[in-house]
Amino acid sequence: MVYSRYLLKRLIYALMVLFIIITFNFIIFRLIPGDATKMIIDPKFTSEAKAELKREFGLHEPTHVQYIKYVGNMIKFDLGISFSTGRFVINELKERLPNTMVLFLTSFVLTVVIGISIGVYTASKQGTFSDGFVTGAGLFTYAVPAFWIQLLLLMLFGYYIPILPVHGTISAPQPYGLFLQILDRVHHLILPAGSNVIVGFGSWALYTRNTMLEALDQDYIVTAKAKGLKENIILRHHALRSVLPPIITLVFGALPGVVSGAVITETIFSWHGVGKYLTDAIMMQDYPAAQGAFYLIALAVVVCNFAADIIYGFVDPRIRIGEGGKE
Amino acid sequence: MNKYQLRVETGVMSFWKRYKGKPLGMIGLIIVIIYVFIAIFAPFLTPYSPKQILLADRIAAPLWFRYVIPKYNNAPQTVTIGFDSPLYEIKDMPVSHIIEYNYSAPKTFSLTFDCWVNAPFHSEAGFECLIKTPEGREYSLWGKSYSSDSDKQVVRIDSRDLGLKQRLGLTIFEDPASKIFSSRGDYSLIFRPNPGFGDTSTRLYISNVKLHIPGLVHGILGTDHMGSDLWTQLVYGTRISLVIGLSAAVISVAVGTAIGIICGYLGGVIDEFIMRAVDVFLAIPVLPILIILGAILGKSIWNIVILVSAFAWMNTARLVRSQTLSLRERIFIEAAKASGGSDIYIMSTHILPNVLPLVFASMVLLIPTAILTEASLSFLGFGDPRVATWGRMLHNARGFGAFTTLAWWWLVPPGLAITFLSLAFVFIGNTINEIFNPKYRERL
Amino acid sequence: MALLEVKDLKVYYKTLRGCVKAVDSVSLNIEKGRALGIAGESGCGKTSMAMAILRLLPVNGKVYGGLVMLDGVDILSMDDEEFRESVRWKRISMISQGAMNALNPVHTVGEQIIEAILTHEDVTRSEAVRRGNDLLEMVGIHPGRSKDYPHEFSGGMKQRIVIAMALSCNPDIVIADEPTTALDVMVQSQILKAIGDLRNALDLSLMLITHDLSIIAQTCDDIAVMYGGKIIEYGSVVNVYGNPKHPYSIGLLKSFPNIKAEKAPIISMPGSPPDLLSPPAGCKFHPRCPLAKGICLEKEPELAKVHPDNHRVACHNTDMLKKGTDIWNQ
Amino acid sequence: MESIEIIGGRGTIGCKKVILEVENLTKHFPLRRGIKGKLASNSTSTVKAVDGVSFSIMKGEFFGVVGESGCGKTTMGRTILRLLEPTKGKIVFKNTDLIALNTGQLKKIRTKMQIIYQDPYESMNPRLDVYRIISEPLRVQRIVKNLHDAFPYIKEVLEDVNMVPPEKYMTRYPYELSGGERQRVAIARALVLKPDFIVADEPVSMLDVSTRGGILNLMLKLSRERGVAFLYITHDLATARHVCHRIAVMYLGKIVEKGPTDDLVKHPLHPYTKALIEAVLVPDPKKRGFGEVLKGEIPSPIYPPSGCRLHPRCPIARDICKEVEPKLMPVDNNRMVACYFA
Amino acid sequence: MRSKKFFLPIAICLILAVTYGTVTAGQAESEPYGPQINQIIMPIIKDLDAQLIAFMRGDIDVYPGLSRPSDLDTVKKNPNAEITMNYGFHMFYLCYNMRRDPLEADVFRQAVAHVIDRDNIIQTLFEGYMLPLSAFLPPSSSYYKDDVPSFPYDPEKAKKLLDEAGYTIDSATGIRIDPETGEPLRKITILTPTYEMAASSAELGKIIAEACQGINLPVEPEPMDFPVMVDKIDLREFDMYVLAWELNRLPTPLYHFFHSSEDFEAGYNNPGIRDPELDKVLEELYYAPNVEVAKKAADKAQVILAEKQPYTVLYSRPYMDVFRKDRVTGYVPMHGYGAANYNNNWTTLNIRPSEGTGGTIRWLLPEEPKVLNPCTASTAYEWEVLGRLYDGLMAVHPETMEDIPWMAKGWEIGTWEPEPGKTGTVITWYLEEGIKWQDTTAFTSKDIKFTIEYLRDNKVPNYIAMVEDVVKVETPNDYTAKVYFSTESYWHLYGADANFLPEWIWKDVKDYKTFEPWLEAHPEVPGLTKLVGHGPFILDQYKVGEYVRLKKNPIYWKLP
Repeated sequence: MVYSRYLLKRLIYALMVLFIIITFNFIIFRLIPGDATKMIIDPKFTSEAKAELKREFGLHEPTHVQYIKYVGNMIKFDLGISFSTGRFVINELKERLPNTMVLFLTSFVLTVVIGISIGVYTASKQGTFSDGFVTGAGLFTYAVPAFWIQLLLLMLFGYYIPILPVHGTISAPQPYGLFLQILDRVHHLILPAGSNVIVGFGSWALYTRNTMLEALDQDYIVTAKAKGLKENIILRHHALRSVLPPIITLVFGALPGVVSGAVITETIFSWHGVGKYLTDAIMMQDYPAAQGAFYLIALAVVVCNFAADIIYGFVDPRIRIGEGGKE
Repeated sequence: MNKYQLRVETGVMSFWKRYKGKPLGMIGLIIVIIYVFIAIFAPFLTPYSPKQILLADRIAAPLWFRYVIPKYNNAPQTVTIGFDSPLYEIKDMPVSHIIEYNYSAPKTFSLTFDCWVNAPFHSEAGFECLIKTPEGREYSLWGKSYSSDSDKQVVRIDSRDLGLKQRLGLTIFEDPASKIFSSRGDYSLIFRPNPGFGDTSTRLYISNVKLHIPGLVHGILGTDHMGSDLWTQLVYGTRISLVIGLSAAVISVAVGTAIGIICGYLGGVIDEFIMRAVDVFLAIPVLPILIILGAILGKSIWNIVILVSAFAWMNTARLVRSQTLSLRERIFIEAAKASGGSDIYIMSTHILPNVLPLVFASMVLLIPTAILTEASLSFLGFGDPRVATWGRMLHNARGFGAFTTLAWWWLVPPGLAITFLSLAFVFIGNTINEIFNPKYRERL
Repeated sequence: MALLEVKDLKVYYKTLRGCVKAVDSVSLNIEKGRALGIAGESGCGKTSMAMAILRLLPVNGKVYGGLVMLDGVDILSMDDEEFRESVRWKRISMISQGAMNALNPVHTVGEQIIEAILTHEDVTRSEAVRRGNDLLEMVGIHPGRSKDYPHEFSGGMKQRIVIAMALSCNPDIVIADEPTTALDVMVQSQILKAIGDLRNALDLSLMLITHDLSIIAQTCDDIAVMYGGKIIEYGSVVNVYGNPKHPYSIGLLKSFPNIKAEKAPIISMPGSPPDLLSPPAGCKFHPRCPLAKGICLEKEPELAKVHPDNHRVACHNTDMLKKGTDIWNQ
Repeated sequence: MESIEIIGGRGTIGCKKVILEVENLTKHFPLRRGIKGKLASNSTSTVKAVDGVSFSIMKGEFFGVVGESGCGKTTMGRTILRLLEPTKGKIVFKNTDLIALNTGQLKKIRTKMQIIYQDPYESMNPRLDVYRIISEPLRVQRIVKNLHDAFPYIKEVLEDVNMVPPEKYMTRYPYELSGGERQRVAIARALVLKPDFIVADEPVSMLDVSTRGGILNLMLKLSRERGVAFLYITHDLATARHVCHRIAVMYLGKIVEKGPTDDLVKHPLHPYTKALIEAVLVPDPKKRGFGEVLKGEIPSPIYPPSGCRLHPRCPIARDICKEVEPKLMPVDNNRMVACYFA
Repeated sequence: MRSKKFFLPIAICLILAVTYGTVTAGQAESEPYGPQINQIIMPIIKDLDAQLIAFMRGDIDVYPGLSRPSDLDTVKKNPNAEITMNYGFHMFYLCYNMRRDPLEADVFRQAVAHVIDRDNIIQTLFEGYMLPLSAFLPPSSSYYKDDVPSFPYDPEKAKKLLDEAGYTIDSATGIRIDPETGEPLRKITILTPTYEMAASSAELGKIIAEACQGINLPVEPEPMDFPVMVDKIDLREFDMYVLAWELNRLPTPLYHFFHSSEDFEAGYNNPGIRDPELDKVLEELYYAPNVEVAKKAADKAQVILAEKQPYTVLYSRPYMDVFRKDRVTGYVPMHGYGAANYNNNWTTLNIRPSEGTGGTIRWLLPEEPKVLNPCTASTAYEWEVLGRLYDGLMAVHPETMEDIPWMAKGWEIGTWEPEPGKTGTVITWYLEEGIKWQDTTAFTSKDIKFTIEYLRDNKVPNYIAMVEDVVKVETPNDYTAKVYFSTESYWHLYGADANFLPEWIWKDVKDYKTFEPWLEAHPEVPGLTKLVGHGPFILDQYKVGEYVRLKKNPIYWKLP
């Protein structure tokens, strides 16, 4: 089947990217001037202790052996041991991943859904106000530093009008009862996720509106209109449906950028997630930790991109059936 | 309307003619010119240097708050009073000086003077330094006895000094400055010899008397946590942002264009390879990788420029490549080939000029991206620590108490500066796109 | 009464550079079961007219006057919703220019036919599917392929599908706008033949818009030749082809080599079609017309009857044109 | 090569000079399949755009190649000019084997052979004015040193294509010209190097009907007056018949029939030619009726049918057609056809 | 008394603060019975602003280690805030690389010492809340000697010193001339952390450099990333640097910092001082058989050091711990550790709600504890949690700073002959009876033996320096443990008081480094993890990144 061949191709490609990222990860952390283990070597360690430590981190072997082992470890998700805590990086990441996922998914899904909805809506209601609104929102996303807006919102709702929590994912201690716990989480999510939505939805709205308007110029839309289809069916069934593939590509293409945003968001709102872990690790020069976090982030992006390819295939019959539209 | 009837004019003049008609483009241009002006004339726009500290109290509010916000109506500006005469010779009468203080209470003050005595051996020469409030309360700030001649001594009295607090009978968390300067009016600074200052030959000399009261309001934008002028930082930050934005955009667009044209035109394995590389680069989350590389390669401005460019060329390359691909299929390219034009001739004469408008627009649109990236890095604390940038201002604001002091005036200006500059470039870029590439609509 | 009557239709476009009078007082009739060909070069306003009838003009285009009567009802003044429900596709359907683009690439062709039926008729889905399949079969496409996507069909087949779609609600009139432009001669023949057959079978009225006089000659009963937003000659194909009265029609006919006749020189008319932003005064054809005289530069000629059989021509020089005069001899 | 064109039965049609001789010209495009595909490439997945085509063109002759889109005629035109590299075959132009030429030599010989494109809007760089467009070949070929020196050439050639006064047009940009004018500029550009041979690839199909005649007539005039040979590529048999001396009909990368125009049009031998002629509509309501056209559409050139490529559509096909490909065989002195039953 | 890693460069444990006794807190309640509360919730808030706002909003009751003096202004606005300030074992210093020219000259270092205006620095950078220092041990230490030779701020004196030593000013460059080479002095740099890492240290470096420039010394600050800086210090690639030590109440660091045997790459003797006289005094200190000898040696050492100035000691940072006095009471200010440090058992046991008993206290944890494994935990934040789960054999008196009996009701320090002719120390512990691990297993001398041998045999880095001299541990009965050291030193007393590990859990642990006891459920007792201590609190819940919840140990041996 064409689709499966397409998928196989994208899978091979995804693996290739992953492999490159692993290699890259390996290389850059060997570029560090000096000895990477310096940070954990306490001066009172004896030279045997130091050698032991190097052995522990596999740094005593020749580079190519290290590399092969490294690739193997990455595949096995053996991300090594953190310099600063001595714990397995993967365990530390596991503790943080759910938080990141919650924040990331909530804000991303909300951003995209709200953005696209507004885009579709304004495309159907062409006029000065909707034009201005969407263009303004798009410019806002593009030109305003997201972290600044987040700081302002934090200051406003955390400090001036302290109605929202300024840090963390849950209250300490967590309330009892599932419902209250969910409510508590939502309360903590409002600022970080909400601010992400505020700064992010505009570009989606603008892009959706633009592509929708372009799609509405297409002959098949004219045909659909001539067919006497209802306005909103044309909008959703024909226009939106046909601009979905590029939007989906874009949605997933935006992931790396969103991940970057997540790093900042987590820092600003002291969100106990992978992004914050990464920045902390780099600050502390905890290389295995930084490497692991980066690997996880890159892996997430690669996986999401692959997911995008799968979904893309579903929404664009040209891919699913053949005549590869993406080549 | 036939797509071919699209008027494509060449020449700077005709471009300018059409550009002039676009209000947003002109607004953008004017804003950029203002920024450039600020960047160039930074030293003339502010009397301070961005690294100068203790210009006022920490996190002082802008001066104009005095006229706008009632709370700051009487907030003190930095007051430094040096006394007229360089040297006082005091025999047995106190010397006093009137200080007019018409502000609300400051947080701190300091007083410095040099003093020395000429006193016979075993005398009990001594004096104290005090401040008398308009109400007549006296606060003794310093006192010392001499039993013989002394060398010149620099005395520095600071309201934050724990010893002073003790001397004034305050707890360590109480604040002498606000206690002493709690009312408005004429204060007196008194140097009072001990009763029985000694015999007639005893002389107390005091010079270089300087009272310094750091202001709670200062300058156009107030001060940061180190008492450094925020307006100055903002002005000098303009330089860095423009330099980073422009150079990163130019580098990455140049690289992207070259790669795009070569890939698009030559195609084949090189194209395949580079485009895969582009895909890989695009799949890498930029900020984390910049943080990592920045931490490894060092945090200089130029490293940041290079790193930002290293992760910003891909979109241009893709864009130019796809444009080149379609140009390559355009018949006029083949026509040039049919006339005997070489590849290099065609790339440089036919393809490059045709992608330039696109490239130019995307370069302008890349500038804000570069500025924002640098700001993000600096904000996270991964910027060049030696230069004042807007991102760093925000970093400091966040790290050093803008929130808890609710110092919004510290937080708002750098963000606005970034926003306006980015917007200006977006306006310009969009206008260029509108003129040159009306068909081309990128997601902003 | 004519099935479709267009009276003094004016369609103007507002552009940045000014107002384009794309259709300027055009009147025509289509009787039940007859086919009218609209001929003209690009930019003569023929497509705008069709779009105006279907009320599908782009945002910047607007009808500035005139009537479009369908069975005596003015469909231009109809409420949008009513027009959509009762006229579009149900009464007037369309075969649009470039069939490749008339089909939405993300839906199956069957779906696209069915949705038209379901919108306008109160039938069950399975009934609609059945009818869709019938239609496909009618245009020569195996019904089993209704689940395929447009890109899986060749150009000719897509055009057939578009035709099937146009017929899905049993319309009274089909407007076919350059239905074969992008197709090869062989396929063009096939498609035109199919249209012709269907028209006979279903007693359809057809408005066929094309620049190719051969197509009209082969498929239509009447012809209206448009130039610069106006009809300059109107009549039955036999009359017009046999005895063209307008210099432009004559030239146009002579620009088409006839492979099945003796070799005749191909003529070319000097100049190019008018820029409708600033059309020439008087007769719009006068700058290119070999017969142009004073009055042509000033007064726009009326579309006047020159033959009892409703053959009309808009030219000041009709009388100068005797049959066989070779005005385009170069 | 001062030769006499020998056709089919080795008879002569005259003592004209052969300017171009194409022999067994083949152009296959590999399918784009990415790096991996290239590594594992097998020969079957190629687009056989041109598959063994032979003909020759005389000095001053108007040679037509007719076929539906996808038959390979455009590719052939470009391959002859070596704008595309032929897969195999021989192209002899004015005694020179084009295939053997290196880049420099090729560049030189390009002065003698030019091309006119279908789309006058596309064939000119929109950022250049007429003067620059026409002067480009002169500059590329170093016939003139700078733009200024090109003036007399351009003036002359614009006059040649009836764009008078030339000065009025020189400073215009393509978008300021009408379709017909643009095509004239394109012809001027082709002519400025005074070539002996021009490939005209559907030069009028994009033009308004009313201006087509002018362009065709202009080309005819040039070929008559200057002895420029034209390879006229078209899908429109009607115009081909009007201008060409001889016509070759192509189907799926092969020439199926070849012969003097009138002969071929009046008495087509190959079923495909017949159908093609039948399919041409005539602008005459009195002669109505669509002739017997072939069923279906042209198959994909990636997987052409076995045997005679027409057999799945051919009304007279028999078993042999499915298996053995008919050769292009001479029928009489001037005509050749590739059909067993012609 | 648990002395963990015995001293940490300050930035590794980040900005933990500890204390001194000018106290305003509620009166010391030395009744050592507790705990008085049911649970401690420790919200983990890393962001300084968020910490402050959490306190101001009332989300936390105990706010230990206010780290920005500027936040005091805000805290003072809260009428319910009670601030305690205690100077601790913190010591900020400027270090000279005495291996390098011209820093090897005593007069050079003394001149630099003279230009540093400590008071000014403290006031401008620290709002006046630091303690200017000139001695080599922090003032909270009972070994602190304040009357050492000092080099007060006096630039004129500095100039004079240099002039006299031949460092004349080069007229062309305005830089002083090295008397040995006759050339102007080379550029000398002060390494500092970056502004991001420690703004005040960076600023301090700048101020010192400017002061040096004022006496024509070509000194410049060089801010750099902390790890790079540590690297350079380890490799001795520096001229000067500023950094802080977080010490403890023992004087032994003097030996490590300044004994010539510690002058190797990455050794603790960063200035590279090699002074035979000093070495001798330090050895006396390090191997002192008793407190008296130690005290004398420490005094001598501090005098010598003050003269030699391998460091210029600048100031000591106080611990400002803030409590909500309307919510909690019973906290005990303490020398050296402040009122809220985990080392302060008295607060841990006595702190209670203002009204009634029991209840919950919310206690800020300013960093992630990350590793709750007593063998590998290294940061103070980890010990903020762990310290409350474990208990010591000895305790420190909150006022006198003396060792007092705790889980050990008494001890003896004796000597033995590990081999003929050598003297070693023997510490004999006499344990209280009836102490139980939190899982109700009895705490016996076996646990002591196991722990000490476990730490020694596994070379656990955090403890190895303390236990490497242990030859054997004898347990004559369940409540007596004799620890034999191969060397003689009074300080072994502290070495033998480690954090004891329950033998039955730890004996099966293969790799102590990867063991995560707080994540594994206790096999027998529900609600308990394998992190079993004998301290007043039990680890109840650790929500990574959010909070730690400790609950009262119902079988704590000191329950009221």
